[in-house]
Amino acid sequence: MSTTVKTPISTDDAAHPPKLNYLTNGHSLRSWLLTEDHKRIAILYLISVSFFFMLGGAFAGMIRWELTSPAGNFLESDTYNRVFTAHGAIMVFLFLLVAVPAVLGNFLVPLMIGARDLAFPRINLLSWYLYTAAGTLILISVVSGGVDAGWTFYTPYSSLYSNSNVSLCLVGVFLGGFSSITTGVNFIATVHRMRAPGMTWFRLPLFVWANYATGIIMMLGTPVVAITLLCVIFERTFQLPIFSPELGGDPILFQHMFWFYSHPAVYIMVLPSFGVISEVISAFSRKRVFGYHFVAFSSLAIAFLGFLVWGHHMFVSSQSMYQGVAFSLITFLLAVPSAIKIFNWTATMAKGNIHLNSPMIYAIGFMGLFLIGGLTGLFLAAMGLDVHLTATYFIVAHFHYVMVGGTVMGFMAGLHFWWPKMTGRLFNDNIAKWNAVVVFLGFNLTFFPQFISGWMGMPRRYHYYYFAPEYQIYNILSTMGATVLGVGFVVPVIYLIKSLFTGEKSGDNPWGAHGLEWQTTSPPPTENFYYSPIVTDDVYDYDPVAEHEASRELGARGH
Amino acid sequence: MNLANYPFSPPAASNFAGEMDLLFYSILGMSVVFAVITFAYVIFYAIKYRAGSSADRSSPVYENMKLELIWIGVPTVLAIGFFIWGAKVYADVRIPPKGAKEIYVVGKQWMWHIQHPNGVRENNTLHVPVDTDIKLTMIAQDVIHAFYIPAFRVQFMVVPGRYTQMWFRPTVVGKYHLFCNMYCGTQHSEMGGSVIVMSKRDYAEWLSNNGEMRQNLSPTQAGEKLFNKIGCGNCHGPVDLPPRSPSLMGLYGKTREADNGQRYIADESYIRESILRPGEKMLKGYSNTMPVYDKQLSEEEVMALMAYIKAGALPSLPAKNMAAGVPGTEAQVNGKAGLNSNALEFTSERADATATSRGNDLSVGAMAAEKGDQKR
Amino acid sequence: MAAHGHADSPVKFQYEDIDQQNDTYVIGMWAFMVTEIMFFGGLFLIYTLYRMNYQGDWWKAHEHLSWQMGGINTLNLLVSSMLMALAVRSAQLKERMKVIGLLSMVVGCGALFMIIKYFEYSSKIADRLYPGPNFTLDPTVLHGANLDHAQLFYGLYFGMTGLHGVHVVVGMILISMLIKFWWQRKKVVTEDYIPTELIGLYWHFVDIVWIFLYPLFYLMPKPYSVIGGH
Amino acid sequence: MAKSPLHAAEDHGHHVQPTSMYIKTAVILAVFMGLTILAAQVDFGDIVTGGRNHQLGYYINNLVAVGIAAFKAFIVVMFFMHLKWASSTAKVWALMGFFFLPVLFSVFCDYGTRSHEVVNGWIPGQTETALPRVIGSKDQEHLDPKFANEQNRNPKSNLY
Repeated sequence: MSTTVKTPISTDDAAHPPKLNYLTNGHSLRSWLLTEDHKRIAILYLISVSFFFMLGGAFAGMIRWELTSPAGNFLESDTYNRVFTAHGAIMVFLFLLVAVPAVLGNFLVPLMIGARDLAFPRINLLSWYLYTAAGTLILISVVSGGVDAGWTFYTPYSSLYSNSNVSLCLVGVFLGGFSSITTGVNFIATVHRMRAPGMTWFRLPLFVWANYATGIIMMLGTPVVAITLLCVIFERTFQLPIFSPELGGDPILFQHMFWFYSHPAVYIMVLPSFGVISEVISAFSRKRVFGYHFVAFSSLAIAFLGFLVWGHHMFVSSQSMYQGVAFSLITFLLAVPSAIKIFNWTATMAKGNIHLNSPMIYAIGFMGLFLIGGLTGLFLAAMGLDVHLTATYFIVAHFHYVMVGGTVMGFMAGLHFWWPKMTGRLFNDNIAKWNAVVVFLGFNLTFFPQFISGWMGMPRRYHYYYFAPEYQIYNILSTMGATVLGVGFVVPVIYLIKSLFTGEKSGDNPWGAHGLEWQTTSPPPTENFYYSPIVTDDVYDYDPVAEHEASRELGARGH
Repeated sequence: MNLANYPFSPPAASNFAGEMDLLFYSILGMSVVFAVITFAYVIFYAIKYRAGSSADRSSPVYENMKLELIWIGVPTVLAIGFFIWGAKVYADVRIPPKGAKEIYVVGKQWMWHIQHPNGVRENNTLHVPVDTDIKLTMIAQDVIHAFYIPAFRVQFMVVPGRYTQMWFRPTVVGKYHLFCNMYCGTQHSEMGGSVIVMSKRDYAEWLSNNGEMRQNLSPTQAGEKLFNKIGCGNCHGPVDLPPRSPSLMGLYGKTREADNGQRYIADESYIRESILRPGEKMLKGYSNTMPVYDKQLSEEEVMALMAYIKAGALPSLPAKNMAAGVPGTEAQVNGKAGLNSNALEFTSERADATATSRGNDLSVGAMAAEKGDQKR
Repeated sequence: MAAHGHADSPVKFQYEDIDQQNDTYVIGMWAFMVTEIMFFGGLFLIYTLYRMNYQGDWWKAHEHLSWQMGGINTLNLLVSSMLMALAVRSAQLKERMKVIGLLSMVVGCGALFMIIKYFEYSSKIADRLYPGPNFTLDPTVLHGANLDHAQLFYGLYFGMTGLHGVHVVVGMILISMLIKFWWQRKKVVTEDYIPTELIGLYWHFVDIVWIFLYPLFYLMPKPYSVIGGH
Repeated sequence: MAKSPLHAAEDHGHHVQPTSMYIKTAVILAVFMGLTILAAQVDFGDIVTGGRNHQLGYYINNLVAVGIAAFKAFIVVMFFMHLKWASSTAKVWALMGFFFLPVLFSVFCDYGTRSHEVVNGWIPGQTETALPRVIGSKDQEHLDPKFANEQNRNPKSNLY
């Protein structure tokens, strides 16, 4: 490796690096729950996030099962409404917003920039506790009667008409928002001031760029939705309709303020995934990311432009036509930075030395799904067409392609890529590869039919559709796909956990990847590095030609 | 297996269907081209440059400004093109033509009240004549709903507190789905029914044969009845009486100047606001003496009043309260609680009984069309 | 490298030196304050829209607020801000007793602010001006404002000043803890002025919010519909 | 260990400011507080438009009040909060909130233009049918015969 390292972190261990890594450094429950180590907090996040993903997935299963029959005879309407709200709220607020930044970002941002920890480790721990509190409150609200307002909590339904546990759930979302803010502040301060010597802005891995951009959105958007939801809690508690017309309030204002956050929130979910994909594609193609600067700046462009498009959720909500036009234009322009990323990733693969390991398969799957997700966004950005398609299953399919196809595939790719670094163990790559294919196919089977039923006008959040049986075939296909997808998400849990006990020791750099995080041991020590790294080489300094030659020589000698 | 049982697109039955479908399939075509080309490259590279293949890897490229500019430029141009196209379609959808036949819609949990110009009312079913511009003026009584007719490719939210509009021109006779497309509570899925497009002759017949309805007052008639009942005419006579009360005759469409200097055109929303909160946009030269009717009148009542004022506020019967120039000093509403007009029968038992009368009618839309084909 | 591994050193183990740490802390604090700006910004947005819509009624309703009391509080927070800035200055100079004295005066100002707020709130509550089903119907208290719009006004009044009040209380608790640390000669505060500065930044931010709240709630100009005498 | 190379070059300047600076700042703030109370008593409609346009005066009053508050906030940020002497990164982040708050307030592009949407009965291609509900802009006045009449009758009324 061309990166030179010097200056031992701890003089005692300079000659003999300590045997302890971050996992073995303390075994008590206390050492985990009160840890300030970003890596341990990432593991805490991983466990809680996986739990909520499984829970949200179970609710999704209930929805899919219910919709196989047009008559809706499995659940009551009230129950169904609570189920889809629980699915949406848990998946959005407790999984998607948190998964990649808080698990992979927490673990990797300090490692990648050569820091010993995040800037504010205690605040990092606080953010996990806030998240746990948020999760607990949302869970209590779901268990003790449920919430039926939909995850968007549109007023006046959520404020004056719903008699479910909306307030409790909103307090949960509010706390989750603060968890998000603290993570964002931490990332920003860390990236600004904690970089190792020589780690200039343009030597930052793209994953760090993506998390930096995400931090900006978290900090600027989240407080707005926090105050909005606080107002809804206020409305419910004091019977003071701020967003309801009873006293002259404006229900559309709630939508404005909600989407001011919730649209950029989509980029909180998907930008870190973009970062993961940049890393994975570069590492497994053994080639520097094509157009590094364009990919880096497209992240920032997405973060900033993302704040100017929220009104495209409201084309038919009676907002002003003129503002709608502006939002539509910026939305179309926002498609460009995403396109830049896709094209650059594709070009990265050209003339690489591509290893088709499981993270790469997930990354290729990501590209396929995100292409569809992004391109169907154009249908919805075209204002005229949005009039027909909005709030139908077309929307449902579109955002699942972006959220599941984008975020979850990115998360899976990242988790598989850095699993050896996190645990020091190798999982069964063959099973993982086939599982990635299964997830890709199952996903398409689940959500592609929803595009068709949405184009045919099936409204979202419908409990039954006996009056429109022509939608049934697509719902049945979708449910079949969901079953496959469910299997595809259970299998990794099994082989990843199995790898913890029976997996081969991975060594420091099992994938042959470049980057500071691969230069320390697997798992890394609590201080991340035995030596303070000084970066002297460029990011993604791969050489596909040399590697290819080397492997050919190796092959030739073997014969 | 008959493929017609598994349609891929909704029936196209309005003036918007053509342009929207064209836009849809154009974007679809472009998307397919982009997706296929890009993903084909991904797969192609993944195979060609897989580790161990003997492909030529010499002189790899890491940055190429020209290439970057091309794939920034081409999507940008395409995006702006589709933006303009989409915005044009949107403008068509949002701006109703002059002379459209106006139908009033009130959404409430969980049913649609629909009132035709001549007073025929229906719940959860909308009868419209073919090849006629129809404008819906909509308002919600409780939460936000959305009025959605997939076959017409139109949808708009129905918001409490303000009127929203939607228009379309049905082009094909038939029966189509009507949905509420904004989640509105427990029975959200139930809130809908069908839109029945009839030939003009059938529609006229349907309107006149509607014997089922007791005392079908048109909104204008109901509005007049209410107008007299709550004593609007005590103040608002045929002539302006500043500073107390302007005449409402022929008010609709006029430009009104408020006392803060703003000018408004007296449209539906202006009239509604002036009934509910008269002090908000005080007419220049008048003082705020009118009682506030916010929460005193239901949306149906306000809509009836609005329709009456819109129709010119001309008395059709010799009304005892219309003594011009005799301003009632106490234009008070005595029967606030007992306010009742025929327009109110929306909320009577009979109307509510039909709330869940969506009916187990499978013969809607494409399925119906398909069945019809088989019969023939 | 002596900094690492010493529990009582003000430099945390993840930082190279005190400069890097201080710089990071200041950036982190400003970033946090940006979130606070957006947090209050949402409320200001709601306020602006409804104020635009209901100018006359809000003006009438606002007449029941005492601009004198609000003014005293503005001055009070201004003085406390100055004291806080001076306390930070003393912390830079490591003048321990001065810091403790100035910070105590800041807490005193905060307490005075809350006492004045208490009197303001209790008089409003006595007039049943708290939003909800029990909202007053008395036109003299409302100064002739529309009941609904006055209720919106008071809802936002209590909401925004209340949220500000919560921030004041949190600030007082933080400053009290800071005083305690100084009193105990904790190295984290005595060796370096940045912790004092950070809490100072927070306190100044609370002041800034009040700088906007005061004219918006207590000093509304008369809209024309009211001047016109309707 | 020496300062890391990244940070060595920057001078953060922990200059201790003189007490007088803080007191001066506080005095300026107090003066502007007095100004904002005074400004609220003045009707700018009388001053600026000679009493002809009170709605405009009302807006000016509000602008003055918010402007003074913004200036006070600026003073506090610069001197009490030491932003004047802070690193450029801190400056950028301090500005970020003030940059994005207007983005949030662009919601008013919606509320401001809603009343300008074309009225019912607009016939595509015939601009004169596309009158906004609130008549404000000059270029559309000549299109509305009703408005033209009123303007003749009441020439002073279109100040706003």
